[in-house]
Amino acid sequence: MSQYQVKAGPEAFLAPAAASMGIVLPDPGEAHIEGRIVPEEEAYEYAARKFLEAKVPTIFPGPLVLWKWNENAAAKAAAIRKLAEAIPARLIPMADYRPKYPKIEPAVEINPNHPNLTIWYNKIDVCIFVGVHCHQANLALKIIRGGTDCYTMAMCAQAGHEDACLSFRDATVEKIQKLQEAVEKLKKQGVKSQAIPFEQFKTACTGQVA
Amino acid sequence: MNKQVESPKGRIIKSRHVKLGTKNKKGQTFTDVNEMFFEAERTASFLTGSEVIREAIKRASVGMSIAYPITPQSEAAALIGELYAEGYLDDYFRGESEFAVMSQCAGAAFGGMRVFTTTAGPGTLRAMENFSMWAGSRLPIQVCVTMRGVNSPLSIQPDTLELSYLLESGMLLWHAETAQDLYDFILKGFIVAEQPDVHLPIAVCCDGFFVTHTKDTVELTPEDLCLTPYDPYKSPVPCMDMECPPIRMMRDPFVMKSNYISYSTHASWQQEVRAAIERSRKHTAALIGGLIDVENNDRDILIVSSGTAVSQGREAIRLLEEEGIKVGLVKIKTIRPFPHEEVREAVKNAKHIFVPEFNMAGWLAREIKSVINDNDRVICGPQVAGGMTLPSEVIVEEIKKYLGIKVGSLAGRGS
Amino acid sequence: MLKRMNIRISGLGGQGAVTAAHILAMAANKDGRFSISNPFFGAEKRMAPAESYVRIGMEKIYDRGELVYPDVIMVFHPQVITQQKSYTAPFYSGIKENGLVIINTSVDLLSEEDHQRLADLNVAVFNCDATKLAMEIGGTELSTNMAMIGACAGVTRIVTLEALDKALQDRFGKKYVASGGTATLDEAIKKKYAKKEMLLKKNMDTIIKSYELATAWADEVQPAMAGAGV
Amino acid sequence: MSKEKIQLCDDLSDIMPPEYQDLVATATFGNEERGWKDIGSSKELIEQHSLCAGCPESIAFRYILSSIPSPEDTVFVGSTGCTSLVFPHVAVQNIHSLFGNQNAVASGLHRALKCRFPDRNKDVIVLAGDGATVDIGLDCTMQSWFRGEKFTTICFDNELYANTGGQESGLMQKGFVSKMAPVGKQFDKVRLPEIAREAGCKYVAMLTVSKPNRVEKAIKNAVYIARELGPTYVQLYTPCILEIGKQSMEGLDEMKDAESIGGRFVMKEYITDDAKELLADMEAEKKAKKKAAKAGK
Repeated sequence: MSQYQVKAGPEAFLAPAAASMGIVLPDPGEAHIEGRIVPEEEAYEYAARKFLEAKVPTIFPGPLVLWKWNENAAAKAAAIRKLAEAIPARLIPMADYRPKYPKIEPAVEINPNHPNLTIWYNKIDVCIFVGVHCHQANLALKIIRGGTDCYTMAMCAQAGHEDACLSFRDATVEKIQKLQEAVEKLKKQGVKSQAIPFEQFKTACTGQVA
Repeated sequence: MNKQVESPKGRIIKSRHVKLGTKNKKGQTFTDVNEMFFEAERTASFLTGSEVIREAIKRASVGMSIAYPITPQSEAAALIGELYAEGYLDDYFRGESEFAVMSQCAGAAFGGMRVFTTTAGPGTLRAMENFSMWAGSRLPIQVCVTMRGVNSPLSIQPDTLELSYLLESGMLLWHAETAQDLYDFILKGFIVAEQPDVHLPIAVCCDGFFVTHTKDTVELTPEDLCLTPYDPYKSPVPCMDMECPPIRMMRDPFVMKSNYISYSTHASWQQEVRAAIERSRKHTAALIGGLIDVENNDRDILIVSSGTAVSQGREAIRLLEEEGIKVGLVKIKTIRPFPHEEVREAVKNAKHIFVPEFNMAGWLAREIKSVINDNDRVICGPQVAGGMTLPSEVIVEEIKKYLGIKVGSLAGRGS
Repeated sequence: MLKRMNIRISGLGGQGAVTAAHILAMAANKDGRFSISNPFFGAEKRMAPAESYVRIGMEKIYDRGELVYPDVIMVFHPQVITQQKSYTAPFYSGIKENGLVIINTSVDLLSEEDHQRLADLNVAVFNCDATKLAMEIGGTELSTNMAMIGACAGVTRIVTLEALDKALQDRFGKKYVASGGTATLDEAIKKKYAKKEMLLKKNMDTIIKSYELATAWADEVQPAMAGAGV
Repeated sequence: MSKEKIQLCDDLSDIMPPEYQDLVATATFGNEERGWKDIGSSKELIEQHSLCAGCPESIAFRYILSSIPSPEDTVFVGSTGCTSLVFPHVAVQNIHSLFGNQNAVASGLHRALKCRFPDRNKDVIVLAGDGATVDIGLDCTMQSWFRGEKFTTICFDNELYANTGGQESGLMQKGFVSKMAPVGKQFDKVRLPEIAREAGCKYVAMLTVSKPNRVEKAIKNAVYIARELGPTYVQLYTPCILEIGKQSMEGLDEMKDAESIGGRFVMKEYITDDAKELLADMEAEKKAKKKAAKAGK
């Protein structure tokens, strides 16, 4: 068995891919926490607790849930918004994957080519990726683990991400809702959000409006 | 660093494809790969390797295939053309060179189709730039490489040297021993290569002529069952059909400081391709029954090889057995990912490890040496090349010589 | 029978050496034995050396590729010997002890030295005028390979006539995938006969006649390979 | 993708970068009448590019992207070079792939899209420099024309290898002294438009990008003809001001000089008879539609 653990960084000048360190992705019904395969239920609670303990919990929605390219995407977007409100967590979009010219605005966006800039700028300590194409998510996750101390999670619609510290697989609207329920359950049990108070930014065609 | 992956259920994760159970335009039923390979009844047929490629593709729900003639793959490529004429493929044409063909395959895969092509020898080398591009672009194209000589002077004969050129291309590399392997590997190769967590090109390699032009018994799955079609929207990168986000998408841009991003993106990208190869272990082990096959590995002497050299090794083991010399066998099925742990474990008690190969580089012996301890146990050979056959008698001679047993000369061809 | 019989066929491009190997192997397969056949791997050329191999056995066969140590060698054309149009020289190199050589010829083509070497290995030589038989019965020299198949089967009994008949049906009766040169010859022989049934019958007749002549020869000479395939 | 599909999810649209909100609100997706005059509002274009200041390629990009008839159903295939620095900023999908294989990639791509979307016009457009089109990729370029592949090839002809630093290319004029042509180029500028015509292109145009209406017309012709009939080729002079020693402001003058009488880039156009017929039919249809619309009012 692999001794490697997928912990928050900063890990190395160039952190290894977790798969190359022997970490294997979960099967359906499972998730992984730091490389350890666990029943999905366990991961919901663990993720919820991580969010509530965080100072700057953040959700990074990707193109697959930002664009209304099918009805499922719209439903997922709605669930993500509710999850963000329940925690409460910041929403920072990963609108696309291009090398953006001349620079990104780290306060309001994240880019897979240098996701660390957004993590550093906002002092994000716990985040979750959702709706990002797997290849691009893995690039971002490795770079974040390499250079930041952010605890990364992934709500993946496919087979999951071993490069995240915690990953779900086969994500659906229901699974996003379940994570929200796990957060609410912990709150009911008296676990309080440690998030630093913040205002979710808002944008329009003309620029940032709030 | 790579752990040996075992699938707990001995099956690959069942397909959730919406088309399961429905029929295609040729009346074949889209079938989960587990059902196709572990439940459906098989029929024995006596076929050449080229015909086996056709039979596999007939059941593979391939969208497009692009062909270019080069011995010894021409027959297979032409037979796939016949399948197209019969309506099993959506498109098929002859490209102008292997470089172009592999680019055309890339285009079709960018466009969301399941793509299959074949090449060999110098064709593989001419196409080479594309293979790394396929891997970096995460295109799950399958190329069947019917290996032959690549070096000058020209040789069209079997030789496995070209596989060593593919080792670091980022593709999955499977090496078929027999026509049966070839059939199974082609069909199962699509399934593994297209897993969302893998999604890499795959080269299913076989030894040209030894497999392609030899008539052998092959157990085929039912003709009326076919694989579920490829779903481009499960891809880990956006399909280039302007039907999925993000709209502003370049596949695959320069990733370097001159366009304002860190080199670490490029490094991570390369890591990700290698990681995807690693992820294929789980699916591969479930589908092809482990990355290696092992017979009697408790013996002092082992033959460890891949492809036709395994077959020759099996015959040699029989001949040696008649003389009371007991030899075990390890057959390596996947070259990428390389079964590090499996090989290390399988040979841990061996005193002598013989690696017969059909090439002068001895690349397989080198791979094996790099993963086991006490690697002076490895005897690189016997090696032949350029189309020479590797008679089992020659492997026997090598082993006996090494054991200090007197052998008659096999040189001069017995005359 | 022998656990394994390895047959090497040396001929010239266009004589059907590859087809003969396929038919023998297919017939063995139909007899319920294990078999593998393959051609030698050269660029196709009419009248250039062409070689093919058949391996037939009682257990699964892994060995493939060029056959270096055969039990039986068939020479389809005198030029294999006289012009050294063979991949291995002399043409009988590698023959195993107690082996068999079948040569398509009406006259003795071997030198004193050849005879001596083969005799030392107890290898029998059967001169079979296959082309003549093919002309007489099949009506075309394209059936030479059939006569050679018959000769091999007649001496060794490695395959039955029934199985050969079935293999012929498979090869010429159905759609068959042949590579360039072979496909062209297939067309030529099909044109030769008005009907497919005729083609099948004439070829089978050639095999049978040759089989009978070979059996008679074997009974008389009693080579080590006689009936070895039973 | 239909214009309806290019929408943001309601629940997350208020956090999207402004350029995307702008894109969805004001882009000219789905408007077949779009043209160079929409440059101000058609947000599917670049908002910022990463070419040299004043580079005529950036002008060419703007004209082309505003002229393609259905950007929502178009995929570009590029090649290595300066153009691939622009493509990440374009709201139309595009593929980089290798250097010189662009027409081969496009062959596979447009066939795949034809198979997957048989009832839709999915336009594939190749856009590459002269090195990629004429030198390293000439085989792929011409073979796609021989095969009659139905897509448009656009060549940005700057008469040298700009991205690698100004080396001799096949489209460079004879005698020009450059890197790798230390005593001047020894052979004539390759006559690719004529070759294209002979190789089976249904429509060929060669021009500069000094006049937007001309570029628009050529691009539209090329795309429409490629959809219906076969390969089309447009060669645009986009001088590399850096490598020919011009200032940022001098690109336009350079192009105007080149297209004046006796210049290398006097506009050329070849149209096959069936393509002419197609264009005439389309024109007639358009007129009839306008008339009907007027009558309807």
